[in-house]
Amino acid sequence: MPEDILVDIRRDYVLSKLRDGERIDGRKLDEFRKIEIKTNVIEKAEGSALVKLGDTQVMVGIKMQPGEPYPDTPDRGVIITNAELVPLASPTFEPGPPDEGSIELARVVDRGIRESKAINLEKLCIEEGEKVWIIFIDIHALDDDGNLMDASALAAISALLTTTVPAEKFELGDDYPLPVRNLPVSVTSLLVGERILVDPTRDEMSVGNNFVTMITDQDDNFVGMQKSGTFLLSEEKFYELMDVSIEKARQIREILKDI
Amino acid sequence: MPEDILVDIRRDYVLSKLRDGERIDGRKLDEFRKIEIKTNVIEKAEGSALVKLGDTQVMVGIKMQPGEPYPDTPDRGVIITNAELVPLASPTFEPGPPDEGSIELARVVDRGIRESKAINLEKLCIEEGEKVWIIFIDIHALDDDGNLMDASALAAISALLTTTVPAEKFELGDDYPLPVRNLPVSVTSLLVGERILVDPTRDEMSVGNNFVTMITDQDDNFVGMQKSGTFLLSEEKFYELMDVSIEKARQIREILKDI
Amino acid sequence: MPEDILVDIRRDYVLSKLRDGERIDGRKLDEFRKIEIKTNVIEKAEGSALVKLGDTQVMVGIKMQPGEPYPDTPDRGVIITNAELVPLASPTFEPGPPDEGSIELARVVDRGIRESKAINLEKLCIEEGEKVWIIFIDIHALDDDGNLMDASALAAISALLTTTVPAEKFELGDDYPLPVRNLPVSVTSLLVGERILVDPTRDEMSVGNNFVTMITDQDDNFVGMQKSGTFLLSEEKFYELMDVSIEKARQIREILKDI
Amino acid sequence: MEELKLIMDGKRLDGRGFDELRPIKIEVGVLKRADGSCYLEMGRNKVMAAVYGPREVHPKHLADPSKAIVRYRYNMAPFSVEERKRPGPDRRSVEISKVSREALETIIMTEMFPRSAVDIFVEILQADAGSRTACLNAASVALVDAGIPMKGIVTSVAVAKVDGQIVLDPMKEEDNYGEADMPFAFVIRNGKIESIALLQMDGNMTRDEVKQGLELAKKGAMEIYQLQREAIMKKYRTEEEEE
Amino acid sequence: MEELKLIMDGKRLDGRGFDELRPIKIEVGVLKRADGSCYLEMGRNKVMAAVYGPREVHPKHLADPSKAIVRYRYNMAPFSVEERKRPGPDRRSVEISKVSREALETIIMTEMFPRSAVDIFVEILQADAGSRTACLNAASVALVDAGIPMKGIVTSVAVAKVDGQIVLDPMKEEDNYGEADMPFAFVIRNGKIESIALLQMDGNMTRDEVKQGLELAKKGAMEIYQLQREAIMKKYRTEEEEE
Amino acid sequence: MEELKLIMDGKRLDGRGFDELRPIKIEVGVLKRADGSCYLEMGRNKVMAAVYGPREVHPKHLADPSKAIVRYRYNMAPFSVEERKRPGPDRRSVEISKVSREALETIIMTEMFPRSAVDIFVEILQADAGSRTACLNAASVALVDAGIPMKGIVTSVAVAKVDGQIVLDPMKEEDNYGEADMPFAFVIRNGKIESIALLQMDGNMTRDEVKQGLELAKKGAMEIYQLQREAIMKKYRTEEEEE
Repeated sequence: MPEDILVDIRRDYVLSKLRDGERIDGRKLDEFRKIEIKTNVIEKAEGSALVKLGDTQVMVGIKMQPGEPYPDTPDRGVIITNAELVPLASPTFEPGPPDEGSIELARVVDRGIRESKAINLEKLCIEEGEKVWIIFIDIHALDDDGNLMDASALAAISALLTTTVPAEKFELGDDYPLPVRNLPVSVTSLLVGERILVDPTRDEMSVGNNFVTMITDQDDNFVGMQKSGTFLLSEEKFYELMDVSIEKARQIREILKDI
Repeated sequence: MPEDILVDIRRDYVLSKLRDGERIDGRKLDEFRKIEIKTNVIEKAEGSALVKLGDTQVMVGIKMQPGEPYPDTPDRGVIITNAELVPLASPTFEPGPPDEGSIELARVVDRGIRESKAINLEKLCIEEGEKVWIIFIDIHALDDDGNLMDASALAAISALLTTTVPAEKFELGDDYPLPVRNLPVSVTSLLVGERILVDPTRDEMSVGNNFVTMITDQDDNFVGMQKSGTFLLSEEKFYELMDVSIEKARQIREILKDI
Repeated sequence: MPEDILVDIRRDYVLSKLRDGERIDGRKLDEFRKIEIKTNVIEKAEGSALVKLGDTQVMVGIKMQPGEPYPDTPDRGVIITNAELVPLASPTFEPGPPDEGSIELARVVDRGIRESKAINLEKLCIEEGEKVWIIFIDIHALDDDGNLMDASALAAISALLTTTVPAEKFELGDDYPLPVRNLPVSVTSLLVGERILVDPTRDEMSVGNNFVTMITDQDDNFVGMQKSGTFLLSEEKFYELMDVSIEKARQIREILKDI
Repeated sequence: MEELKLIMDGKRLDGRGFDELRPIKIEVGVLKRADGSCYLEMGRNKVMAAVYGPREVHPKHLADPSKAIVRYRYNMAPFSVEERKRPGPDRRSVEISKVSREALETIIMTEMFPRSAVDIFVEILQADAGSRTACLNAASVALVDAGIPMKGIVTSVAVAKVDGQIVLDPMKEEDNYGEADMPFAFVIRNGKIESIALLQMDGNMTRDEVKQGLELAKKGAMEIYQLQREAIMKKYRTEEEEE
Repeated sequence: MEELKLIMDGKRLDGRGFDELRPIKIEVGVLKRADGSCYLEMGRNKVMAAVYGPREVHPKHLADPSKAIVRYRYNMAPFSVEERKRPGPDRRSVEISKVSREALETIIMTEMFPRSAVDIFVEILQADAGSRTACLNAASVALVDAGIPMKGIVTSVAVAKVDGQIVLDPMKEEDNYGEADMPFAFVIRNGKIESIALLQMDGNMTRDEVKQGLELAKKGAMEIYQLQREAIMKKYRTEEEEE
Repeated sequence: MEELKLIMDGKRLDGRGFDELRPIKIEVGVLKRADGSCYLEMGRNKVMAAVYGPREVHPKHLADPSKAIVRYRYNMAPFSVEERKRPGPDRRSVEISKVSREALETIIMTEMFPRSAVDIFVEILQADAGSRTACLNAASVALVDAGIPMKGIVTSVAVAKVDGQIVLDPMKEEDNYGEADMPFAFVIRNGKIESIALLQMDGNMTRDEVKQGLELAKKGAMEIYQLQREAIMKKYRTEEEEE
């Protein structure tokens, strides 16, 4: 059966279930899929995590090396976040340089880490104005069954939580754990008519790419937001999204605290 | 009406007027369109100018920063000229890296500045062999109604005339005006049969891309020439072009002297 | 006549001759085409050679300049091999960045030079950990009538044999000949059914891209091998190829000794 | 880094109150080749927007048989910023182009022009904080100038948190040293804000601060909307007079 | 450089004998989106293979009217190696992708699927010596998992010359400091090695050493083949049990 | 910089008079795969030109239904210059390719071959001053060798101003330290120069000096034209003899 007919059938099914307030996989509207986090999966990386969000799988590896600081922050480490939507992870991903989808993914995840001040960058200065630690956060999608955003954000902070600064390798003293001091959590919702579906699957996304991502920190403050997709958002839904994002993030943060 | 039919109609009209020795906008064969020059339009640039040549609009911004000299001229500043034919300026321009048209434009404008020795590069040495001023001349086309070449050359020298060397910003002493000591002027003509049309418009260019650009300095010497387009040039026309180019450049140079 | 029909006719002709154990140009199965080597053809290069293998022509130029060593070999020179299959050399080559064919060519030629330790890289250290000689081996195909691999390998070692280290130009003492201490020779064969055709021509390649390249050094040891093409190789043929490669390489090495 | 005071005596560094916009200047129809165009200044931002279309799609395989595709290119001139920017799109421009396109696509009646393209190009000639909002405001006017049928007008403005205070339309210093930045774009129809077309945020804000920010942004958007309207009407008045 | 002893008392640095493989772990069908997939560890190599197809070819002009085209992408994650690798293909990856594709294409019944593509993607999540062989072994299993009709199975392993000794399946140190490296891939059919599908070599080996290496590689390949079979059968058993 | 004397006692650094060409060597039909080819030396310039066509255009959308398209690629080998050049086109090569293509296109009877392409590739194996003129001379001969119908032959030579003197066919030192450089290409038909096909100039020249330069260039072009003719005729004579 051609792909576009399948998409139509899938959409109709998703919508007809939704009319009864149900999701096709039986979840509640504000329920995340099952979350599994494995850390330290790549020994050659300074930190790493494999996150499964239902069938969605994302691996994040952290590499660190000494490098030059930005001129305007001479005493702080540097974060560089990159995402590769490799064609292994989805029939719709193409090889080649990052497209707007992977750039947006990397930048939103980066914003959550950066704006929550999750990493104490002041502690990553080696020699002011000359040398600081560069942290490469590389997001590697493995299986895209929807909501790569939250899976990537979760894998990034999980990997950072288990990262060791490789000082010895560069003859800069003893290794030490990366100083992480906040736990930003991303919550992405799909808007379908008046409904808000948290953590949408690939099948649910057949109704449209109408997403809002909201990232909160451990004080329930917002550190990042991104509306993504061609749709209009009402003020009312905006406030509803803030509430649901705070609440779901709290639950997920509990899992992170066990790492 | 499809675009190619429009082009045909336009060409026929241009040619039929020309048979009577007239141009479609009523100008004389050797007459430039109205020239407007605004300088210092971009405060963040070290120098800038917006040039209107009829409906053609080009902005040039000058940025300067310290950098390494070329090995064979260790005591001189460096000029880097770049042109972007952004798709905003014409339905025929495409986004992407510079194509041969924008490369030729940048290189011919660069040649005029460089070969007329308009900028006293010896005065832009900071530390011989180590550090000199790099001058970035960025040509940004805004509206292409024909003859971007002369508009760009005019905008470039106008912007340079109002450029301040930003020495303070780099803690290299007091700011000072960029030492400009010559006024190269570019005159581009369209060849149509036996006729020479100075400063051709977009509509006139529908008869063919048969251009010759000649750049002269304030002593009426030639500092740059470029035949551009698939056509043959007779010796006779070549000499005629030299005369008209010298004469028109003199007129335009008067405008520059008022900057 | 369309190209694909010509290919069919050519293939049938090659195969019908082969049934009688003959090649279309009358050579024996294990016979190379006539080899011509001209060295020092480009005075501006540190070394150069033009190799003709029948109608196949390849030029290799060597450029050398001081640069940084690799961190894991701080006391050794660096070899960088690059191949350009410029569209001048064949109707099937396209302009643009190196494709997999030219990358494979460059890497196999490089392996022969490197693994035979043909160049005494220890003698190309200028200052340990800081500065060593970088050797650029640039392979420039001129006419591809088949077996660019062996022609390129031969041109590379020939050019190296006549290379002068340009120490004076960089004020690093007197010029001296590049220390070459081994003569790797590449032998490429086409496999057609049970037959092994050494040094295949373009026409012979119409039966399929079933190549094996084997590179031996002056002790008849193997320093590089590459199976190239979508085909299966039997163990028996593998051993036969080793024997023929050693034997042919010995013959070609005699030519090299005269350079 | 020494603490920079961004607010003193209830005033911002440039003397504005918390709910004041920077000066805005809008000119419509300033380019000949484009089908619609707009030059806009918003504080020190200077941007030029051009619209081409509906027109044929190149390359053709991008065409959609059911509606027009919308493309948006946010591009900074090399001389538009303190340190010269290398020409060509960077990751930031790509993200801004995406969310801006999505905001404008919501109001363009794309279904009226199947297989065609509406191309929106915005050049940032000088950049200050809020260049993406300035560009959206210019693009919106250029779309009207090009006669593209739309369901409303898009108006964009950012709010920021600065020294703990929520302020409207932050300038460079407030963006660099403030605690949060939150750009919005709204769809305005029949003179009223209907919904949110663009929403981004980074920094640190409580739920209440976000709410406060949204209210402030709406107020600012309505003021900008009036200027957009005036600029458009001025052009049409002028054209009528000229006829 | 000081001489590194890679073999002591007849044992290798990790305690293996000359003819021993590193530990291997294979999991089949681990990805949802791909048509076939396999996660494989071989020593410290950790690779993930996915197969998509037979499916439509994009761009279309690459399609072959007489058979399926086969594409293979060997890609290293930036964090897979000691020093972070810049994303995107380098020259080494391009060469490995080429010879790996050629090896697998020999066994895929491409003539059954004209105008279509079989895409094989392999991500190296952690790299050690022999990553190309680990990838081929994973890709081969993923092809089976995807149900692609094949004339056999491809199994790959390298041999090396280390301190003058020919050893099986070299690890990083042996690859870096050894005298030669020689990766093979074989086609195995009806439980027997039929022919060589991939052959590369660099270093310095006599004719006899090459011969010895081939024999050792064949022995290793048969062991890997058994593990590949078991992993595939385990998956099908599990599926049957679940039904 | 110390003043370099480029002219002493009425002679140039290499002993030439003002109106003398550097030694020229031309060989026709030196490549097998190309439809036409020419190897040419002009002083220390060593260039190889190949012509393919008229042939099918790839990609197809570039084809012109009314005539053949002409493409020209001026490419420098990495080893052709003092300091190794990175492979691939730079801005200078792109400009030279453009004006060279435009010069040759004027004489090719493109209207005879609609929808096809005439591809001209020139490789600079060693570069000295005037490489673009050497390439055009080689390309022109290669076009004849390929049997492309033409309305004449293109012959190219530069003049320069050196120590105030106009000289023919400048070499490297004269190009680097001279006051002006002016490459020309002419169309020669029936043994006579008809018109100018390529014209560029940079430096500083009075109107009279330009005139003087043109006259000198014409003289030089006629000499080169004779060598081009001889080379072509020699090849055809040889071919006839061989038959």
